[in-house]
Parts: sequence; structure tokens; C-alpha cells
Amino acid sequence: MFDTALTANDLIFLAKGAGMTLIVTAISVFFGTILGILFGVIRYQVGAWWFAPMTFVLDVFRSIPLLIQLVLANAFVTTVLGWRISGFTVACGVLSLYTAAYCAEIVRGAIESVPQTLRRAARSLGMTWGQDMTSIVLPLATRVALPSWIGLALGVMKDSALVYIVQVVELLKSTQTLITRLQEPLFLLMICGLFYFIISFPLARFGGYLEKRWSND
Amino acid sequence: MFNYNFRWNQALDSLPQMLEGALVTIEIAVLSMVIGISIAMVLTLFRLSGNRVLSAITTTWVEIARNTPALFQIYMVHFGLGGFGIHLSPYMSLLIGIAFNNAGYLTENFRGALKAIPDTQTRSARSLGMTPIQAFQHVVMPQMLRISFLPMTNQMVWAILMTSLGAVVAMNTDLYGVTSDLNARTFRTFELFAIAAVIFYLLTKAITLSARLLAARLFRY
Amino acid sequence: DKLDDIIASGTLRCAVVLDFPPMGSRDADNNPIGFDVDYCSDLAAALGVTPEVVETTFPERIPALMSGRVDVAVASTSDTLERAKTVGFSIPYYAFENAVVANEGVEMANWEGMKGKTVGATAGTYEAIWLEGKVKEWGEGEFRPYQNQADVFLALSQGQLDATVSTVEVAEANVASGNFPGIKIVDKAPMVPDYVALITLREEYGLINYMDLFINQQVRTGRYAELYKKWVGEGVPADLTIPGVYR
Amino acid sequence: MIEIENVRKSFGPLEVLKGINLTVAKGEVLTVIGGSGSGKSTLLTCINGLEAIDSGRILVDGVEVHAKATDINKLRQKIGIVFQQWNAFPHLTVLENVMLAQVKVLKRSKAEAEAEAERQLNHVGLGDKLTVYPSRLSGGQQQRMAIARALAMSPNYMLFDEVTSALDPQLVGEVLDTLRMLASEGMTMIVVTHEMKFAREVSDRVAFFHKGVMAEIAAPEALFDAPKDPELRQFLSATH
Amino acid sequence: MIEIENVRKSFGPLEVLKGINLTVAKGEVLTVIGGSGSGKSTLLTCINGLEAIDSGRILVDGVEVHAKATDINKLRQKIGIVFQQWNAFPHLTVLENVMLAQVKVLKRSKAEAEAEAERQLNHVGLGDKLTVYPSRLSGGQQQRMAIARALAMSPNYMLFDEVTSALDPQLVGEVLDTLRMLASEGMTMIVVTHEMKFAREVSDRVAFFHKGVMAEIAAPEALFDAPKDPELRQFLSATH
Ligand SMILES: Nc1ncnc2c1ncn2[C@@H]1O[C@H](COP(=O)(O)OP(=O)(O)OP(=O)(O)O)[C@@H](O)[C@H]1O
Ligand SMILES: Nc1ncnc2c1ncn2[C@@H]1O[C@H](COP(=O)(O)OP(=O)(O)OP(=O)(O)O)[C@@H](O)[C@H]1O
Ligand SMILES: [Mg+2]
Ligand SMILES: [Mg+2]
Repeated sequence: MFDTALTANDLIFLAKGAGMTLIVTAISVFFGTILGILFGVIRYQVGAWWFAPMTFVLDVFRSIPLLIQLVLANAFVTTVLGWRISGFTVACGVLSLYTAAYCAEIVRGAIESVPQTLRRAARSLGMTWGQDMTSIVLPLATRVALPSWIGLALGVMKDSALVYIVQVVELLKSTQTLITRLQEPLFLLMICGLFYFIISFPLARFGGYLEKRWSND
Repeated sequence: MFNYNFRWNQALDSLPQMLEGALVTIEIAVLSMVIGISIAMVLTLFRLSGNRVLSAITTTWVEIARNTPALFQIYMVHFGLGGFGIHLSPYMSLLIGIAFNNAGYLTENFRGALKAIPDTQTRSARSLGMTPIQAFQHVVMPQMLRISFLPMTNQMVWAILMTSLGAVVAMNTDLYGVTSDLNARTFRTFELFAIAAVIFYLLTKAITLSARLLAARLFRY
Repeated sequence: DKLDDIIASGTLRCAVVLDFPPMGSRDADNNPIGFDVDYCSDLAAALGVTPEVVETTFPERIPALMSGRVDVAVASTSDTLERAKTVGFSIPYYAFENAVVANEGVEMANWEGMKGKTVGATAGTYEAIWLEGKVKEWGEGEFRPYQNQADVFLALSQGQLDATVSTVEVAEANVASGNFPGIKIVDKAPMVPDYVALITLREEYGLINYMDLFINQQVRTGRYAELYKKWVGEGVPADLTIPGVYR
Repeated sequence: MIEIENVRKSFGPLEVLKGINLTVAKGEVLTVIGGSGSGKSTLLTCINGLEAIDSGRILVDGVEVHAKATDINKLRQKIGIVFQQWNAFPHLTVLENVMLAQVKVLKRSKAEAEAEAERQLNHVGLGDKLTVYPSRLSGGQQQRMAIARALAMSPNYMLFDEVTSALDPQLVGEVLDTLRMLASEGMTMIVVTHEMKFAREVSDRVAFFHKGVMAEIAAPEALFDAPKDPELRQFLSATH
Repeated sequence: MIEIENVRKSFGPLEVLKGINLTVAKGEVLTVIGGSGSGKSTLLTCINGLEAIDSGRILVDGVEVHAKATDINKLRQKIGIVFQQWNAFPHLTVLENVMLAQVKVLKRSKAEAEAEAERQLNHVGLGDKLTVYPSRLSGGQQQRMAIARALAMSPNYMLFDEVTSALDPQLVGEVLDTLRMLASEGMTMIVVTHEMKFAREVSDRVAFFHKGVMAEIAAPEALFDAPKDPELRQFLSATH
């Protein structure tokens, strides 16, 4: 269908870019989720008032463009502080905090969705706070949180297209590099879009399915 | 403490230029929302129409908008359409790219909102002799917009943030474009982008706040 | 200092722009090649270390240097006084003349034909700054700064831009490659030759001195002419001296 | 007059109406009773054309509801219907609820529509709630508002589908009183209800539906005191 | 024995318990009645230490509930409590609901826990629902499951907080029957309820709460038939 100069080598080059997209996403979502759970639980435990400073910080991550976060963090860490760290590290760091900011909201909402009386029932049976958290809150909150969390993870994957700004060669950047050489913008962009779509679409559908299934009981 | 000389004065001199950029950013965000909501409404009607082709258009639009990066979408609008001889200015490319994204997400929100509106609402309206269009326009749509008001506010914030992606299509009059232009000339990266970040933060807060005030005025029920 | 650090670390990290043929591009295996890439290798060889090419865009090369992600930039950086406030320049290692390139569908006799047209260039480059100034001066037309050279030529080839200004080398290479159908070279741009230099951090005099001497040696040994022939073609390489003034 | 002739209706494999024949004369109050899923609601929505039918026909004042040529939106103005719940448009005040269709469908002027709305709302006892949003009304008041809204279209017929089922017991009375009032004013009505006492009291005839069949139809005394159909007997003893 | 000595408790500016003194002897069934917001639920949650108190003390079998040194999780095993609703853990089957705390808190083996769970579930009449999820149970069955779950911890005391208030009328009976059964088996219980008939029938004593004060406490006959407190009289006449 397409008459293209694309070679196997180029496909490998693209695949490497895709691999970078996935690695950055995986690392960021992993640490972002851990941090998000931590923030979410603490926020729930200490209450809105005491957590307000942290809420503000997390809100900042949701209120300025990721591109600017990346540029700023990069400039701050490397030029202002003078640390020698790679763009990859900066990208993962910023994206992790970015993920955490959204994840904390999801987690807090999910914990709040567990009826207070259920938790009282658990505690009144002599279960400790930890046992209540792991045996009751965790399984119930997970059901509420998982669909949104999947959405978040996919969002982070799509947003990771911006880390080119700190010299990380991910999928979209690799595509641009090939466009420079091969001059087949439409075809190459389609491949790139298709890749995102193939990862994102089934997972998004799965999230929707879980939401539907779990909202029934 | 830092072995770096901040030159805030130099950066702050550019503040008027950046504020002008902020106006362009707001303008694009607002227009992209207006267009996005209108398209989402049409796509929603397509879905409700029961026509296979029309609902397929909606599905395709929604899934592409939601499952590919916004940066990709904007790039595609400019260079993808450019390949077919459709030439859009950076401003239009960015606007249309964001509107495309908005429309996709909003259509999905409207779908959720519609589910929350009981069937009898349409039935009541129809049984009073209203046409399907009238029933949608006067009974279903106002309720749908109310239920999706919060998601719409979020999308508006997103639209503001997405304007920063305009650089890939040579957009240089919005807040991000102005900032990176200044940066290319002076290299005061940290100072310039810090100021831009503060402006963006204030913009999004202003939007959330005014949305809340607006909601209080609009939805008194 | 930096010079010692580089020698001690055993690698020289160069920022190179890879969508700027013939100075920097990628071969069929997507490996970096070009005049700048060779210059980076030569500099590394002189220092006795291994070269490492870090790809950057034009707007990103100075931030990359400032953030310590690279040691030097071999990236056709024009030696403007504004930039010299931030980074340290060596003596020029190359000089470009700029050409006006237009879409074939556009009537344009000479560079002044750009007046009132939609023109563009790569954000943050010498010619972009010049062109944006011109558009402001004319008070009509539109200037568009794209993120990289490839996007500029893509836009030009699609007809989104009427014309651009780029170095003669780039213009000729792009016209010759056939990758961008429908573009033509119209005229020379009436700009002072664009002397480009190697850059590093402002305070690294040791390294700057070393790079000055390196550039001098490249010319002296004929390597400059050799690489010119390899990447640009037949002809006389640009004169790097300016009559009537030192340095 | 509403004439229902051998109407059949299926949802997929499920036949919900298995050939219904029924005529409701002008001024008559017909009550429909029957178990859950017996097809009562479906019949009402077929009468005003909200549902299509598979065979047979329904004539309202001699006009065939499901005929292609019929202007169904015009016909529906003649047939008011009130459902079990969610009748009120929550984004409009009580007054606006009653005005909307008058303005949009009957093309009345705002002033006319408002006058008529006030009149009907006073009629059902909501004269003091005009500028209130439905969320501030009790369930019973919402139902009365829905009745006023339908009446404002000057319908010839009113259909009621279990309008009191979703209400708290203490609110049922006020809605039934409104229905009684309408009946006494000579409105032609079909009332689906589980309130047997009410059915006995106001109906001219009572119809008993069972699994898509109109198993028995008779005057209330006859039907309640001397049920012939065995299913009806069982139904009545269960609901006593 | 549960001893409550001069317990005070405020939520912010609102004093909810204004010095309560009360002793519940082993084997006694105490019923607590009173208007909404009078502090009944708060008292129960203070007894098993789910809420802190501001002053006074509560002793359960001689152990002070709110003392720092007290192992509250251990103490709570002695005090079963069932709330108005949302008692069932929806992600666990009925059997797992009853087993969970046994395994986690009492460190019983799975087999032991399962045997005990089955025994208690049979006891409350849910022997045939072991592998079912709570969403498939009626409200009354869910409440009985919650009772079985509390009983499986072998508590010395059971607290019930309006366990039938959220139930449909026809389901109330089955839960009250279970409470009656427990009472007849000699369980020490504090039952907050609005079911006056039940209170009169099973209680040893009935306490009336009003605005954070225990306004009257007496044997059911005395309290219901010869109320002394004027507020109580009004309360009883309102609920009759
Ligand atoms: N839109 C529909 N699609 C599929 N099945 C339907 C639909 N509407 C109703 N049914 C089915 O048709 C049957 C009759 O429904 P209908 O609502 O007419 O019963 P009903 O007599 O009004 O019962 P109830 O007293 O519960 O309101 C039921 O089995 C119902 O599930
Ligand atoms: N966690 C809390 N924070 C603040 N106020 C509370 C809290 N819990 C209860 N209250 C208030 O304390 C008062 C007593 O509440 P409590 O639940 O003990 O009343 P109750 O007698 O059980 O009433 P009901 O019969 O409605 O259950 C009420 O005014 C209630 O609003
Ligand atoms: Mg029905
Ligand atoms: Mg209570």
C-alpha cells in the first residue's frame, strides 16, 4: 500500500524509541503510584487542613504545563544546583511527581468511598489500623481506584511524548528523526500514532469494563 | 547557596510580552472549548441518532482523541493536513488540535452524563408533544451540561495547559511560545520559565474559581 | 578545570544538531554523520578521549551545555554578542553564507520578494533572528519559528511557508536530495557571513584556548579542506579570517 | 375515544402485549391493575406512540397513532401522561416546567403560557411554589406538578402510570386527591395503579392485566367483589 | 460488667454526652431509646473505644477502655458491635466475612475459623448462604451475618445500634428474632432501638437519652407505663 524507504533498521530505531516511552512510563507510574498512595493515605489520615501545604504543591503539578515542569526542573537541577544528572533521570523524576499528584487524588477519593461504618466494623472486631487498611480498605478502594488509575497510567504514557525537551529520545522524537531523513511525515506519523493507540486503546477499554463491572455490585 | 546568578530583573523586563502571550493562551483555550463543546454536542447527537455511520464517526473521533498524545494530534493537524495541501497557520493548527482533543474527551463526558439522566425525562418531554430535537435541546442538554460542568472545567484547564504544545507547529505568540522565544535569545531559562509557570498557575486557578462562581449562578437547582 | 575533567573522564560529549545536513544528519542506520560529527571526533582524538554525540535541537543546544549534559557544542553556533554573555566562544570554525529558498509556486525574484510573505526558520538560529527582525521591519508578512530544520523544509515543501532563509550548504543539500519536492533557491540573503564557533561554558578559558588552537590546526593541516570536500563538495572552503582585525 | 384493536407488542423474544382490545369512551375513568411485568406501562406508552407496536392499531379520536401520516407530536398534545417518577425537569422552576411545552409546542406567548401555568398549578394546589425548583418539592408535589404540566396542554386524555408508587405513604394521598378531582371534572383517564381502594372508588371500569393479556375487565364492584379470572383472584388475595 | 462513670464527650462546640453514669451487669439486656442526636450511638462507640472521651471513664470487666496502657484491639474482641447498615464487607463471601477477624485477630487457623463461622451462621439462620456475596443478601440477612460475625469472636458483650432502622418492615422481624434469641441465651447486650414493643418485651432495663443526658432509666414497665421525665412522656406519645 505504501511505497516507503523505511528499512528494518529504522523499525528497530522506532522500536527503541517506543521502548524508551514504555520505560519512562513504567518507572514514572511505578514511583508515582507509590508516592501517590503515600500522599493519598497521609492526606486522608491527617485531614485537609494539615495537609494543605502538600495539597498546594501537588496542585501545582496539575496546574502548569508538563513541558514547563520539565524545562524548569531541568534548568533548576542542572544549572541552578549544578548537579550532573541525565535527562532521563529528570524526565522520570518530574513525571513521577506529576503522576503522584494525580494518583494522590484518586487514592484519597477511593479511600473516602469506603463506608466509614465498614471500617468501624473492622476496628470493632479488634482489627488494627493496618489490618483494616490491608483487609478492608485496600480491596474495596482498589476497585474504585483501578479504572481511574489505568486512565492515569495511559495519560502519563501519552504525556511522556514531551520528554524530548530534556534530550530523551522517545517514540515521537524517534519518529521526527526518521521524518528528517526519510521525508515521509504522514506515513511515519501514522505508525507512531498507531503505536500509542495499540497500547492505549485496549487498556482504556479494559478500564471501562472494570468500571462497569465493579460499579454493579 | 546556589552557584548560579539569578537575573530576575532581565527576565521580569519581559513580563509585558509574556502577559500578552497569556492573553493569546486564554483566547485559544476559550475558543477551543467553544468549538470543542459544539463538536462534542454534534458527536453526541450522532451517537444518539442510531445511524451506524454517524456513530462510527463519533467512536473514531473519541478513541483517537483519547488514545494518542495531544502533541501528536497538533502535529498531525499542521503537517498531516499540510500533506493534503490544507494549510493552517500555527494559530489555527494549535486551536484545531486542541479543539479536536477537547471534543473527544467531552463527548465521552457527555456520554456519562446522559446515562445519569433518567429515560422518563425524554419520555415526558416527548409526550408533551416535543420533537426529538426539542426534547434534547430543552430538557436533556441543559441537564447534561450541568452534570458535565466539572469535567468541562477540568478540560478547560487542560486546554490551557495544552497551548504549551504549540511550539511544534511554530506557534510563537502564546505564553509558551513567547517564553521560549525569549529563552532562545537570552538563555535565562530558569527565570523565564519560572515566571511562565506562575502565570500558568494563576490562569488555571482563575479558571477553576470563575467556573465555580459561574456554576453557582447557572445552576440554582 | 573542564579540560582536565574531560581528559580524566575519557569522553568528550558534544552537542550536535542532527537535522542540519551536511553539518549533522543521520545515515541509513540512523547513526550520526556530518561535518560537525567529524569535527567532534577530531577534537576528541586530539584530546585523546572518545567522542560521544548528544543530539540536540537548535533551541536546546545552549541549555544542554548549561545543564552540563554536554561538554562542548559542535553545532554551528553563530558567535553573537548576546550569546557571549552566557557561553564562551572559540574562534570561528566555519562560516556560512545564507540563501533564500522558496516554494516553487511562489513568485520571487530576489530576497526582497520575501516581504509580505509567510516565512519561517529554525527557532533560535542566527538566520531566524535576522529574518524575524526583517519581518518586523517590513511590518507585513508572517514569521514562523519551527522547532527544527526538517520541519521548516517540510512546511516549505508543503507550501505552508512561502520562503525560508538557511545556510547555502543546507539549502543546496536539501534541494539536491530530492526529499523536498517543489523548492528552489532564489537568492543569497544579504547577511554578514555567519561565522560559527565551538562553544563551552563561559569561564572555561583553558578549554576555549585549546579549541582555538584545534581549529587553527585543522586549517593548517588541511583537514578543514578535506572535510569540506567530503561533506560540502568541490570549491573553496570559507575563509575564517577577517581582514583588518585581530582574532 | 381511545380504541385499541388487537395490539401486539414484543421486546425481542418477549411478547409483552398479546393482542389487546379495549375502548375507552369520552369521560370514562379506566383503571388498570396487574402484576409486575404484565404489560401495563407498555400499553400506556403505546397509546401515545412512545413505543411502536407490532400489529393491530390504536385510534385516538379516530386518528391512528402509529400511522406514518399521523403528526405524532400534535397528537401527543391531546394525551397527557405522567410516569412513576423523574417527571420534573430539574433545571427549570415549577412555573418554567409547565410553560416549556406550551411555548415550544403550542407556540403560545410567554405571557399566555405563564397565565395558563399559574392556573393549572393553582388547580393542583401548587400556587405557592411557582418559582421553586423541583428539587425543593416533595415527591407528591412533583407528581402534581407533572399533572399540571400535562393539563396545561389542554389534553383530551390523561394516562397515569403508577404515579404514586415511588412516594412515601404519607404523600400518596395528596396525589390521589388530585386524580379524584380530575375524574370528578370529567377527564378521560387511564390509571395504572396498585391502590385498590382508589381504583374501586373512582373507576368506571377496572382492567386486570396478566402476562400481556387483558384477563378481565369490569365495573369495579364486579371485578373486586366477584372476580372470575383465577389469576385475578390470586392477585387480589395477595394484595388484599 | 460495663461501668460508665461520668463520661463527657464533645464534638467541637457540641457536647454530645453530658456526664453519663451507667452500669450494665453481666447477663443484663439494656435498651436505649431517645430522639435523634441524643447521643445514643456516640455512647456505644465510646464503650468499645472507637471514639475517645473527654472526661470520666469506662470500665469493661474492670479494664479502663480509654487508658493508654489498655490493648484496645484485644479489649474490642470482648465487645461485639453491629451498626445500622453497611456492616457487611462486600468483597468477601458471607463465610469469609465471619472468618476474617478470627484469622487476623484471634490468629485462629483457617479450619478452626471456618468451623466457628459455620456454627455461628447456622445459629442466626444463614447456614445456606455461606458462599454467597453480601450483595445477594437481603438487608435483614446482612444484619444477621454481622451479628454472627461479632459472635464468632466470642464476645462477652454485644452492642446493637439501631440494627433494624434501615430495613424494610418485613425484614425487621427476622433480625429482632435473632436478638431475642441472644437475649434468651443470656448474652449481655446494649440495644439502641426505636422498636418500643421489642424494647418492652426483652429488656431488663430501658434507658431514655435526651440531649446527651440519660434522663430516665427503669424497668420497661415502669418506664413505658409510668414515665416520670416530661421529655420522655412527650417522646413516648410521639412514637406510641
Ligand atoms: N424497552 C424495553 N426493552 C425490553 N424489554 C422491556 C422494555 N420495556 C419493558 N420491557 C419488558 O416488558 C415487560 C412488560 O413491562 P411493563 O413495564 O409494561 O410492565 P408493567 O406491567 O408496567 O410492570 P410494573 O408493574 O413492574 O411497572 C417486562 O418484562 C419488561 O421487562
Ligand atoms: N464524628 C462526629 N463529628 C461531629 N459531630 C458528630 C459526630 N458524630 C456524631 N456527631 C453529633 O453528635 C450528636 C449525637 O450523635 P449520635 O449519633 O450519638 O446521636 P444518636 O442518638 O445516635 O442519634 P440517631 O438516633 O439519629 O442515630 C449529633 O448531633 C451528631 O450530629
Ligand atoms: Mg410499569
Ligand atoms: Mg445513632
